[in-house]
Amino acid sequence: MSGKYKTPMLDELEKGPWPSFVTEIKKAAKKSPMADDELGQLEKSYVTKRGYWKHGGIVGVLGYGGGVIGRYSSLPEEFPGVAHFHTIRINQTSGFFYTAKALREICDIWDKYGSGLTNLHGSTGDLVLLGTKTQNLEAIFAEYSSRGWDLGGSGSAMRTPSCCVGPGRCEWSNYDTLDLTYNLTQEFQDELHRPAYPYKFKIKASGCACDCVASIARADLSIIGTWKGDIQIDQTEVKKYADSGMNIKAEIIDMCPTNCMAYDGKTLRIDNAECNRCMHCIAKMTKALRPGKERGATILVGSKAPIVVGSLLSWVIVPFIKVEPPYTELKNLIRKMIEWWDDNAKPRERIGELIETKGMRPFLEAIGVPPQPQQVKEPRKDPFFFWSESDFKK
Amino acid sequence: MSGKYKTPMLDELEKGPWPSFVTEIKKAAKKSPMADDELGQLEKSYVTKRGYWKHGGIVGVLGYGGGVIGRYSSLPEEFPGVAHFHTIRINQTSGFFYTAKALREICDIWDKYGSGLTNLHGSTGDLVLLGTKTQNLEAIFAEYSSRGWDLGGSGSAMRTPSCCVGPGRCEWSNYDTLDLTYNLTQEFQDELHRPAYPYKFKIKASGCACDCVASIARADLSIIGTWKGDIQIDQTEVKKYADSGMNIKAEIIDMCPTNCMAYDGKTLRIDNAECNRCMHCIAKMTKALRPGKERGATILVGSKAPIVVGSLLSWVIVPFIKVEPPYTELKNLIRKMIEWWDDNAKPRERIGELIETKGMRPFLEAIGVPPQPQQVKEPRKDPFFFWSESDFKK
Amino acid sequence: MALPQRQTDIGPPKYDQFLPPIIKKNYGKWKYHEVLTPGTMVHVAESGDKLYTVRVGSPRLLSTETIREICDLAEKYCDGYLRFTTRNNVEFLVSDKSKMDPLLAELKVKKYSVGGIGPRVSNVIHTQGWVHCHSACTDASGLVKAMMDELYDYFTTKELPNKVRLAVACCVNMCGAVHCSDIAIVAVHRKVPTINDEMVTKTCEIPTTIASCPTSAIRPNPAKKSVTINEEKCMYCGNCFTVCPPIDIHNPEEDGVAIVVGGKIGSLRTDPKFSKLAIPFFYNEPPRWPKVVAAIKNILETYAKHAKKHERVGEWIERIGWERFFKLTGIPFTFQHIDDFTFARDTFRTSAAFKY
Amino acid sequence: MALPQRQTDIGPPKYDQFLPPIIKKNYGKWKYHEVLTPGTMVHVAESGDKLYTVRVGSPRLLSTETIREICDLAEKYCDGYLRFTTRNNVEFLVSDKSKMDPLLAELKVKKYSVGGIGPRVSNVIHTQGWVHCHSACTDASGLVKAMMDELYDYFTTKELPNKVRLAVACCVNMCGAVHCSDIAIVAVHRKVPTINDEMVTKTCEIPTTIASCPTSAIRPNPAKKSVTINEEKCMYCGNCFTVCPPIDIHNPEEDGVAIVVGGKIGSLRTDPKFSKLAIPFFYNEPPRWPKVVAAIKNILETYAKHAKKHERVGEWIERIGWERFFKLTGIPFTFQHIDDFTFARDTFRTSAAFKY
Ligand code: SRM
Ligand code: SRM
Ligand code: SRM
Ligand code: SRM
Ligand code: SF4
Ligand code: SF4
Ligand code: SF4
Ligand code: SF4
Ligand code: SF4
Ligand code: SF4
Ligand code: SF4
Ligand code: SF4
Repeated sequence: MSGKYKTPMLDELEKGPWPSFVTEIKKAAKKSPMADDELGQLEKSYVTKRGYWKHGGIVGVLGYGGGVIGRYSSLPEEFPGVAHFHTIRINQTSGFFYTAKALREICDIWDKYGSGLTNLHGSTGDLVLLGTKTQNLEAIFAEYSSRGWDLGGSGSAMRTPSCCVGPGRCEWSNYDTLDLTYNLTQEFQDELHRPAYPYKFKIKASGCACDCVASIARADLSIIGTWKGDIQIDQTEVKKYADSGMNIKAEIIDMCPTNCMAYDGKTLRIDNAECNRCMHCIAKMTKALRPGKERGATILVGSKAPIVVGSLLSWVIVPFIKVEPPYTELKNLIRKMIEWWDDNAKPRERIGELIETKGMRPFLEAIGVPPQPQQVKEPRKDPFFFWSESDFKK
Repeated sequence: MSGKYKTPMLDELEKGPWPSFVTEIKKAAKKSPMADDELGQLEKSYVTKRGYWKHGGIVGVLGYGGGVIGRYSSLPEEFPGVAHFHTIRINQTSGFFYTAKALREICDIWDKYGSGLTNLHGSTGDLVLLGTKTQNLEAIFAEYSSRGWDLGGSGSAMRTPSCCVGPGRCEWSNYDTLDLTYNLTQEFQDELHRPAYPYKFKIKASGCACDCVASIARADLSIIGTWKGDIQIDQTEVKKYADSGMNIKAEIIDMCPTNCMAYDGKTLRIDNAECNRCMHCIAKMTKALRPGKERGATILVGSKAPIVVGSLLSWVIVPFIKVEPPYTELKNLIRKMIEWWDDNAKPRERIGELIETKGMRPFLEAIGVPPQPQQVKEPRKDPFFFWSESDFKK
Repeated sequence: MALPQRQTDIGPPKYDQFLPPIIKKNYGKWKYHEVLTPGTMVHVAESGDKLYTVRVGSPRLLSTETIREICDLAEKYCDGYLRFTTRNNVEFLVSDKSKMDPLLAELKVKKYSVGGIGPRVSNVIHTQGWVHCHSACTDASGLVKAMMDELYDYFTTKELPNKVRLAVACCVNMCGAVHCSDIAIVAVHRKVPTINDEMVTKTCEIPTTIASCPTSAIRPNPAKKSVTINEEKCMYCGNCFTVCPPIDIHNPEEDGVAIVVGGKIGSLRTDPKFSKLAIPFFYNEPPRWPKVVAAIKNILETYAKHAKKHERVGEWIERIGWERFFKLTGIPFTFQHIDDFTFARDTFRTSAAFKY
Repeated sequence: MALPQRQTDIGPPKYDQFLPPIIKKNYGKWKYHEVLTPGTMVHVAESGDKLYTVRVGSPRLLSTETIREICDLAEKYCDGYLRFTTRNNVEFLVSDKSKMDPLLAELKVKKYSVGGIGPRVSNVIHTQGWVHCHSACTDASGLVKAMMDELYDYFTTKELPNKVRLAVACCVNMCGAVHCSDIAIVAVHRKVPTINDEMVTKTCEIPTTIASCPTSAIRPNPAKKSVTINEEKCMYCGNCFTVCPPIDIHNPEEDGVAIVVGGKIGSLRTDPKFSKLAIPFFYNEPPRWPKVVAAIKNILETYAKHAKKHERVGEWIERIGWERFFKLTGIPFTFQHIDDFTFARDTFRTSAAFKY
């Protein structure tokens, strides 16, 4: 069943210490002719330096509009096992926590219907099952959903929200990233499964400014934990860092972006009013420093990849918001954002692009957030600005 | 002759210690009914909060296309003295040096034909004569030109080049700003007087990075002096600064943008390879530090006011060029720049705007300057870049 | 009276004939300078020669009578040699040290404003305003006079962390260097232009007029052989007015001025910077614009109080952050502050780190 | 065999059922952590409880067989609890300290790559490439494997000034976070797409296709009921291909990869940054892209040699200046480095201060 192909090119990629994806495909190929043909086609790509996949057609499961990426080989005669080779996106768990039992179950079903190849995980966060045939889709869905697993998003829809490990294992999480992400995923089930938006909409949640889920770079809505109030200092631990050889001046004081720290060799002081909560000092002196006590998050909007007028990073919209169950305020805010976007965007226009086109003001007005200096790096440079009738009434 | 108008509003502006332009107009009004009507019309503007000038018509002197700004009152019956109120732009001297004799001569002629009001100087640099009638223009030109004074630029033409005081009185001038400016003004006489460009073109020359003529912000071509080689240090003078109470660490070392300076309380050291020649240390310790010995200039292109897509600052094109009489290399370079602009620009498109539209590459190729990292703050962020056939040949 | 024979394309007289002998001798050979008082400095040449400069404030708009007065002084104390600065001040070039005190004494008697050298306010760059320009929506000279009266001590005596460059632009054409000034005023419109259709038909080229609008707010109005303006899109730049005067952008009731801050020109320490919007609007209140003047003084003094030595206004603001600038000055932040034009993308904050 | 009853809109299983008891107990109550070795760390709770983590590199593309192997290990040492990281590594969550050494020993025997924690290289974010995507113009997995073999020590042992985040994007859609990575590869086209007119007519919506082009390079070709592309304007973004596949952007001979550097995500010390172009092009050289790998190693090691402790790649470059980056790395500067698109205006240098 396996080993149909000689793969001298790919074999080169089994050498060396880093785990080899080629070995993985070969492992799967032992059981699955689909995986074996994937191997063969990939070897051909390595020789000719081009891919052999056709544009995805629309395939899916009944009642859903997304969650499956249709994929067909352009060489179906040569590689019949990948004539269809669709991927299934399954919602990962919040924080990518699993038990061996759960993962085994996932594998069992997948071996039954698919290539035996997976991505743990996809870039958006989904658990990606790589390569199956159209006729298997309904069965796969029935098997997974009956065991509590649902499909992720694709197309012009809400995409699977994703988060950092947060309170599960991190001392800096300013809100419950796992719970919020679970809640939002549940909240937007319909929008996730039935594409009805102008384009994709992604949510990512990080517990602090380290942003371990890269939300600021690749989520239409980035939720980044932060605090109010003074950074908590344990001076004894500060001393221990100094004793253990840390150059507190060079590594901490001089690297503080706001220059709001001072250290006289004994006591570390922070002018908290000037701190911008960048996390540097806390991250590098984790035993000595902890975030302030009033916890919440900053809401940022708009990041995306460069197609087609350059990448965007997310923009600060709400400097500080409390993030506590049942997350009503945040959910309402998100719904208002999406509504405005949905009402105004052209097809394939992300929310960040729309804000750029329309201007920040209509967006802020639509979602009921006032203008604040925290939303900008600096005020405008040119003297060309709009006035509304409402600005004249006073 | 004067005092036709009551000017209660403007009279308010004769109070206070700063010299009053109202007093100046009144002084002129004593001799000139034109100036008096200017005063009357201006008082009216102060009452009604609007100007009363019409769009300039085209007026000028024979054989020239510029140098005079036509100006007509929109209330010629009410203020007949300013029915015509054109300004004459006269080329200032390099560095704005004058003798009393020369200035008196200028005044005498102006009293004869104009309002007796001037601007010393216009924002581009010209000596501006404020307010005369169409029928006087030829006479004015004959009088001035016969005494060695020529008109400045206006319209879509080369504008009067301007420069800082430079070697005339400044210890930091890296080339002869006065002589270069004089030379360039002579070189471009035809282009200055007969508008044939797509739009205005301004040249400003500063002797160092202090940029005392603001060239980087308001000249299509900014010539800013700089050097190669080590900053010259006089350690005795360094010590004197320290002794006289200068906090060398706070004021100099810590403010050096490249962090390339060190001071141990005795000796000041500069890692010249890392110095970006910003001028801070030299400017603040003028007795102790002097520019390096190989002198020249950086050529920057493109600055302008915000109309209509935002202001531009000039961009580095040639990081270092020698600037020595007869300035052949520089003149050729400028001619090539203007030629490319002239060939490619739409009407009312400044050279900076054209570079933005066409991209930096065609401009650099046209003027024969290679790409260099000094031309950018940072390389491009997006992955969308052009390739020419010539890039493939290798 | 016969006119003299005109000459063409002769350019300006060569500068060297206006240089005092001490400059000719030490041309390009200056060694250092020292600021002696806020209005005087000395430049010392390698030869040891010393050139004294006395700087005097000027309204820029000068009558020939005043120029002659200045010439008298120059002849009396400087062998007739003087110059103007790039910010329109007058500089007496004194070669003979013994003439300094008498010159200063006479300047004092004649109420000249001596100052502007070193870390302080110098003259205000400004342009025509209602005095001469059809485009003006405020008066530049009046604003300057009102400001400088109020900030007078910062010209003549008081020291600041560094130079503070002030400017006034009487319309968004910005003929001064407002766009890169420490603190500056720019006059702005706030209402869509009104259109005199008949005159548009007669005097304007319709396609050029339409093309002049940066936001594509202008559309043809074929019925009237004129144009119409989409109110939603117009941001009152006045470019249409420049190319087609019957599209009148002026509105005396709603025109006024904005204040911008934080620009700089020199490359010292930090790169040259554009000025950014601090206060989007004040009504024109001639003759002395008291609210504008008070606002500028507030910004200047907040800077003076908080900046480090040698920090320019923009450097200070960038160090503390714009959010802190608004807090310290008490200036409210409005929708107008948020860019929605060319630079919008770069000005939105893309970081979780900011001050409250 | 009858299928079980499908359910819809249930979302993912709730996370709490996958959390080990120690996490449930100390949820949100972690006090600090310590990195023990490059692949292990301990998180200490306020209660004093300790959770040990062992991180293992993964190719991300995993067979079910390997997943089952990992599950075996998790059951043996972690009561079955494990997680994946946002960079696709596997993390064994060990509650019982005594199980650490045996786990590490077995991982060693089984040739797992333990590492990636702390200031070093972690897993490379990448996406499908030739393995699965129609849009790919390189293979992501192969590049990652070749890179990580070469940089292996930086994952398992060697320390760097700070974390170095690597990524590979197999086309400009950039499904990873390439645009904000310390060092990343992005696959690029360099030739104008070829048009299969017949198929365009059949399968594409012409107006959408024309509108898809960001540079307006696409014009209608009414004769053929298709479109044409203006070669001068096309910058090979492939967006037309995405909306209309018969416009084929692929060109195996001239496709390849670029290297971008200096991006970051976190707000620590400096704002998040986009990556910028370091090397505009390498030909695809499967299976191991030796030139690309060497170039990345050069950049990484130049950084390691020159950066200060805690400085990210982008922070180091901004401190020394891009002109110095090009000098230190020996990378030639080309026309491609100069932006001529969206951000051009912001990237041109507007200062007289720069290094030679
Ligand atoms: C599977 C996945 C890559 C992976 O290997 O992990 C992926 C795969 C594709 N992406 Fe993506 N994107 C994936 C995460 C991303 C991300 C990262 C993220 O979500 O955090 C981005 C950047 C962030 C963003 O959204 O901008 C991303 C930006 C794009 C874009 C550019 C969108 C844009 O507005 O700039 C496209 C092009 C498009 O939508 O037409 C795209 C399109 C695609 C398509 C559907 C190809 C296409 O042109 O239609 C790819 C299908 C590949 C295949 O055959 O399997 N993919 N895509 C990721 C989704 C897995 C998952 O659900 O977990
Ligand atoms: C007289 C002067 C102001 C002054 O009081 O000093 C002036 C006055 C006018 N400028 Fe200016 N500009 C003057 C220096 C400038 C400068 C500063 C400079 O040259 O260093 C600038 C900014 C730099 C630049 O060139 O961008 C400047 C940018 C403009 C603009 C905007 C051009 C642009 O591309 O953004 C206009 C609008 C236009 O050209 O249509 C403009 C237009 C005008 C017009 C001709 C009005 C118009 O719309 O046609 C003004 C005539 C005023 C009058 O009635 O006397 N003026 N103008 C300055 C020339 C005097 C001289 O020759 O020395
Ligand atoms: C006379 C003048 C040149 C001229 O050709 O007319 C001049 C003359 C000097 N400048 Fe200047 N600058 C003159 C306009 C400028 C301008 C242009 C402008 O304001 O439009 C600038 C750029 C301002 C900016 O960056 O926004 C300028 C930025 C400087 C600086 C940089 C200050 C800084 O630290 O940012 C220095 C160095 C210093 O002050 O330490 C400087 C230093 C000097 C020195 C000390 C140079 C010297 O050794 O002779 C001169 C006397 C300083 C003084 O006035 O405090 N000069 N200087 C100009 C006087 C204008 C006035 O009447 O006030
Ligand atoms: C496990 C993981 C979160 C997750 O939910 O999976 C995680 C976990 C931790 N991160 Fe992270 N980060 C994780 C992805 C990220 C990302 C996202 C990414 O790389 O795509 C970032 C943003 C990177 C960037 O800025 O470009 C990230 C930027 C940080 C930083 C900031 C580093 C800096 O100084 O710039 C810290 C603080 C530090 O290292 O001192 C940090 C610190 C930490 C700590 C120490 C937090 C804690 O106390 O538990 C965790 C272990 C550190 C380590 O691995 O060295 N984590 N961390 C992710 C591990 C990925 C991996 O397998 O390597
Ligand atoms: S983003 Fe912050 S809270 Fe989340 S895992 Fe990273 S360091 Fe911890
Ligand atoms: S969090 Fe950042 S800004 Fe605040 S004190 Fe620490 S290093 Fe400074
Ligand atoms: S620009 Fe430099 S050389 Fe010219 S006057 Fe100013 S400080 Fe002197
Ligand atoms: S000129 Fe500027 S960069 Fe150079 S040593 Fe002096 S302060 Fe530093
Ligand atoms: S800024 Fe405007 S109003 Fe003032 S002189 Fe220039 S064009 Fe005229
Ligand atoms: S004022 Fe400016 S934005 Fe408004 S219509 Fe005229 S050109 Fe357009
Ligand atoms: S980056 Fe491009 S080639 Fe790679 S998975 Fe995404 S869309 Fe496909
Ligand atoms: S590749 Fe991009 S730039 Fe070229 S024609 Fe297609 S859409 Fe336009």
